[in-house]
Amino acid sequence: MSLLRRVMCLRAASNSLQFLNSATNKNASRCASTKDTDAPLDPKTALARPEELEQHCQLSETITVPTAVDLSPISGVPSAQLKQRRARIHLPPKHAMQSGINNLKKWQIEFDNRERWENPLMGWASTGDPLSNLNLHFGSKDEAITYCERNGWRWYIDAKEPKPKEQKKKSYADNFSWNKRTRLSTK
Amino acid sequence: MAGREAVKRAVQQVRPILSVDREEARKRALNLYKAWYRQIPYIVMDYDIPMTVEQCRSKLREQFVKDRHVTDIRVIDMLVIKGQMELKETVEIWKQKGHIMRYWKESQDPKPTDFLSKFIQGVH
Amino acid sequence: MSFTQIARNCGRLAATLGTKRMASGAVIQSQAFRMMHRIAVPAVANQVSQKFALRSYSAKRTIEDIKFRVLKVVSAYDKVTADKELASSRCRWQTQSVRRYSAKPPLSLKLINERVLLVLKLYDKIDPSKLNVESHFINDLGLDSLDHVEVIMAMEDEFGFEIPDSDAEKLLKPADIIKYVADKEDVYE
Amino acid sequence: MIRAPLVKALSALGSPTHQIASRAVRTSAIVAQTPAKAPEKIEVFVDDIPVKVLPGTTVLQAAALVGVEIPRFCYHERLAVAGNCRMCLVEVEKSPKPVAACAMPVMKGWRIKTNSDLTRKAREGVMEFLLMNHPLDCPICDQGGECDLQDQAMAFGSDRSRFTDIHYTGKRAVEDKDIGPLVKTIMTRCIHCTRCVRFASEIAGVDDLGTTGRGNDMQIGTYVEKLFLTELSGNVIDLCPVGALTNKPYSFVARPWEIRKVSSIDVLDAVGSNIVVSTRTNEVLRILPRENEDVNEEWLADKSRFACDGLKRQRLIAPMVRMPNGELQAVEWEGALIAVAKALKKANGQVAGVAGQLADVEAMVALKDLINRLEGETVVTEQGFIKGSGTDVRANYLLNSTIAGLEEADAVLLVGTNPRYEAPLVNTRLRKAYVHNELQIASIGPKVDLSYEHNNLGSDPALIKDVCSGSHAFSKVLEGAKKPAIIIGADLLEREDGAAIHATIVEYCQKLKKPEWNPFNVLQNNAAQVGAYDVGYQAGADRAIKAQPKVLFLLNADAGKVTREQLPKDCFVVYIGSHGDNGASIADAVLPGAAYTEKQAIYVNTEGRPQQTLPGVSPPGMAREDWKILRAISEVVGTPLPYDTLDELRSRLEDISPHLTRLGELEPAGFNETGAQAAISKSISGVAIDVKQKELKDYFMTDAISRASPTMAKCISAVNKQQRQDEQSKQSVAI
Repeated sequence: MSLLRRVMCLRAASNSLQFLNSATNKNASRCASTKDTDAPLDPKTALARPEELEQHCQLSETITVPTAVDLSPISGVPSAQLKQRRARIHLPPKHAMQSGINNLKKWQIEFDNRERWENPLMGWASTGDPLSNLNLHFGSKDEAITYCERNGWRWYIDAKEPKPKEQKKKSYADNFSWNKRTRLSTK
Repeated sequence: MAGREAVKRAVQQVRPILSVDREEARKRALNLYKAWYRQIPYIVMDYDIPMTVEQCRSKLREQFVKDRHVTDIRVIDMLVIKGQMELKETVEIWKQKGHIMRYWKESQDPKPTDFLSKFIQGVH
Repeated sequence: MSFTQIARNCGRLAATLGTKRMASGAVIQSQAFRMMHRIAVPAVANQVSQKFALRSYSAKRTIEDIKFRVLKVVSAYDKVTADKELASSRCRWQTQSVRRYSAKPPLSLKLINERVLLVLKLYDKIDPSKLNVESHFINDLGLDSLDHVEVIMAMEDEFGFEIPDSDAEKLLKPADIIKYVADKEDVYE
Repeated sequence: MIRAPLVKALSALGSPTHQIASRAVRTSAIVAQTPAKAPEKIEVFVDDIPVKVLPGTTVLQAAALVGVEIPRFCYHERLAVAGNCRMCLVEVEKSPKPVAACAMPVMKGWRIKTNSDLTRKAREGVMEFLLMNHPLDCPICDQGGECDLQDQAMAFGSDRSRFTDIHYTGKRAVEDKDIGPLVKTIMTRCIHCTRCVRFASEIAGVDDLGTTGRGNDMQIGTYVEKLFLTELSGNVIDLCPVGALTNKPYSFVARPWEIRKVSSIDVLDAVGSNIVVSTRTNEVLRILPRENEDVNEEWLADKSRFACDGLKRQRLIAPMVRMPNGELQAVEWEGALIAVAKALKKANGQVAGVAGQLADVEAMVALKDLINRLEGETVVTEQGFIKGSGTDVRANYLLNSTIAGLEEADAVLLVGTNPRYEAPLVNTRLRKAYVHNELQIASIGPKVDLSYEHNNLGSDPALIKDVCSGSHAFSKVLEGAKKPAIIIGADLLEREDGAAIHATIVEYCQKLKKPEWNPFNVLQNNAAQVGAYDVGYQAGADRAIKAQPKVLFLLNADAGKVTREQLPKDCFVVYIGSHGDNGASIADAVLPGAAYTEKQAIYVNTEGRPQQTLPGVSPPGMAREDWKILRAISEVVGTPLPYDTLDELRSRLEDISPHLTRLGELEPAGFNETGAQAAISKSISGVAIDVKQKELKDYFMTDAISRASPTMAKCISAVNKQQRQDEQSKQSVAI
């Protein structure tokens, strides 16, 4: 019985081989393994009936789809939110109290702040806004924009591209230079 | 060259989820609609909800028409998969009456849409 | 053939049997029991079983005796004679308006046509004035694909058999439906 | 050694010849320093990554170019290099000992190792010494969670302490200093990085903080019992890398991981400095500066930082209507809107609007649209400006040399303004130019301490005419300067002869104009002014009073310029604003609006840069955004405004003037169209020029929010107490 299966598997392999050299990109990529008999049986295709095999072949190939994708029906965000609100794409500002700058490189997406109130029982913050804790990080501004476009969010950019800061001339010698008006010693 | 570039960028090669082209996706959607349509009388009976079969059918149609504009094959597949999951939960009676009744949102008072009432209630 | 009528038949039958033979009460019991079990089964089945009930049972039987009875039962039961006998008794049942479900009502092209158009007229989204056999569901009657699926489901309910989706897509006009049903039910004239 | 006193001596003598001579000496010193042509770059290897830098770049800057961030405590890019914390020691090949990266300029061919064993050993050693004398205060220290010492100890310190209590003397302890109601000092935690000392002397220009004692007895403080009182004192809180200097009103309020941070804009002065509002469950806890190179660099004025607890007091939370018996009664929104609508219907056209200091551009546009729909015309700002069509040309009321531009000015004339208290962050720019750019500053007006040397020409208005005619000594300086600037105070232009002063200075500035440099500047002192002029508001509340309207809208107008007596008896005053202050007290209908931390609104700062505040919290009680109130009134009156959402209102703003919606970008106002005003009398009256804010105690309370802030009240009482102590000490010295 397994011999029969194997034959069919080979036959499927051979006919998709035919496709391979045909120019159409529909079945261009191959789905069954090309190596002959001694290759280990792929459980998925070994027992599959021909039409299942056909389905499996098609699923492993690619289909052409427009790049602009709108995921709003399945993204789970309530549609009422999408119409009024606007996503803010920005770079986090440097924290004034610290000198570290490592967390400032990622672009972030946030929505406008909505009302929060104190939960009377425990004093925790409760809010009616499902997107209140949403904070997504992206490597670049364009990735953030495509993410918003895909999810059907209206967005605006709120930060300039981070240009390298021009270096100020810092020198210890300036503390003792002649023409500085700050040489008045701190008495 | 720019034209071909623009066309190439406008289209992308992606792995399909279930169906390979629009026809197949359409078939799956209609199949799902048929499955729900057939299940509705039993839903009304099993969950004993205060809705007639006609109301359920119109709600079913409303849910399907809501996403009528979707054209992306993979999004249609995802919607069909989600619909199938809902159907399974309904058929297996993993849901309670409340879940079924939530489709009608009877207990939520509708949010105002005109400016003045939104202003007075302080709603966004 | 509502339940009440079946119940009344069994009642009458039990009364006639009761007087004759108490000894084989167990048999009648099992008979009655079988009867009760078959209550949901349409009337034609209990009509045949009534004949069995009248036969007498001797203490010991010979092979020939058994062979004779079996052949008798088989001959009584072969299809051709059963149909003829059924047809002959048909007119008698008509008056009792008892239908037997085991076979579908006879169909003819004209009947299918009527029933299809009747179902389509009953469908609220179709305006009857524009409906005719050749009107296209989507283009002429302005139905959308969901309505079309509902129409096909109505046809399935009407004719009692499942129309697979692959075929359902092609039935875009009442004429197609009629042809499809006809092919399915092998009705040609 | 001789040259320094020579320069000081020459400039001290008043006569012009000495002035010019001292300038000559100074300029030659500068020229010798900066080489003529651009020098070729030096190649340096940081962790074996080659990078080309200008000569004079420090090791730390070179590493930053490569993307390596060397840890540091005392180094700060906007302060002078101290180099005393030694945390930035890095190994350089073939050098016997590690090099302080922040101070050491790179040499050709150096191979800098920022992650070698020697570097790590050095950092561990420095951390150990710092932590040895650092108290275990983290659980009770406010800086916990945002403390550089904590983070760098985790990253670079060793995992065990070798500190043992010799003779049980325990860790060093230092008694705390009281330097005022704003900054809480726990000097035991100090690691002597001297950032606060350098900030006070270089940026704030107040030499109050210093170090006393040597070695283990070193202490930062004012040495004498003195409060550290300046308008920029709050910035030392941010600068301090440890919890030695912390925010006193914010002490023990929240931990950094509890608060949500929202980027917004400050509206308590005209600079529009970028801020971060820290909030927790609908309450504003503190305000921190946000770095913006063109506006407030990294600093924030004290009023903007500490006045946020005024947002919790005296707030209007319910609409109120004045009952016949004269007492304001809280009502529902419908009742209030109907009352206003009735009054508007009765007014048939005699409607006026006054926009105050904190009004945002959206609300002002909505108010103007509403009033124009009701056939009203007078829409004015509370603050006056020169008579005539002064506000038609944008260059007439802007700081045209831009805030960042003032840093490069080399001669400035201040006319009737005290930038130190009206716009502290413009003053830091002038001080920066004074220190690095040899800026010469003269002022016409009262004698005021500006934290840098400037010669006060006097407060006689005739001086303006002398300088502008070129006959005054300082005119020579102005005409000789590469980037001269004349800054006029907005209050000065409210005088009757404001137009004359404005015209003479504008005309003089035409002469001083350089291709890329516009010397004419007006320094506004509130956030709404430039925005109001941009959308077409007239100036001066007296116009509204002259119009004798039946209905008067006060939009955040709390300066008290409009009083009940001046208005007609049957006038119905509607106040829209966030605080119960002067405006609300005279109003017939009070409609609670939102403060700047509760709405998404556009404010245009004094240099003409539109910026947007973002809501951190929601308006309290039944308060709503101001423009929504006006939109609701318009609907109840029957002429609904065409916009329902903020986006539609913003597109309306775009129609009025496109620069308003290009947030953050500065739209330079063309200068040449100012031209001569039509036949304005050039006669300047003899009234002496005066400035409203002369001392620190005038700085703290200038608008509704800061007047309601308990911290500002504490500041004023602290300043008064300090003044009394100074007088007593002077008298005791005199006796």
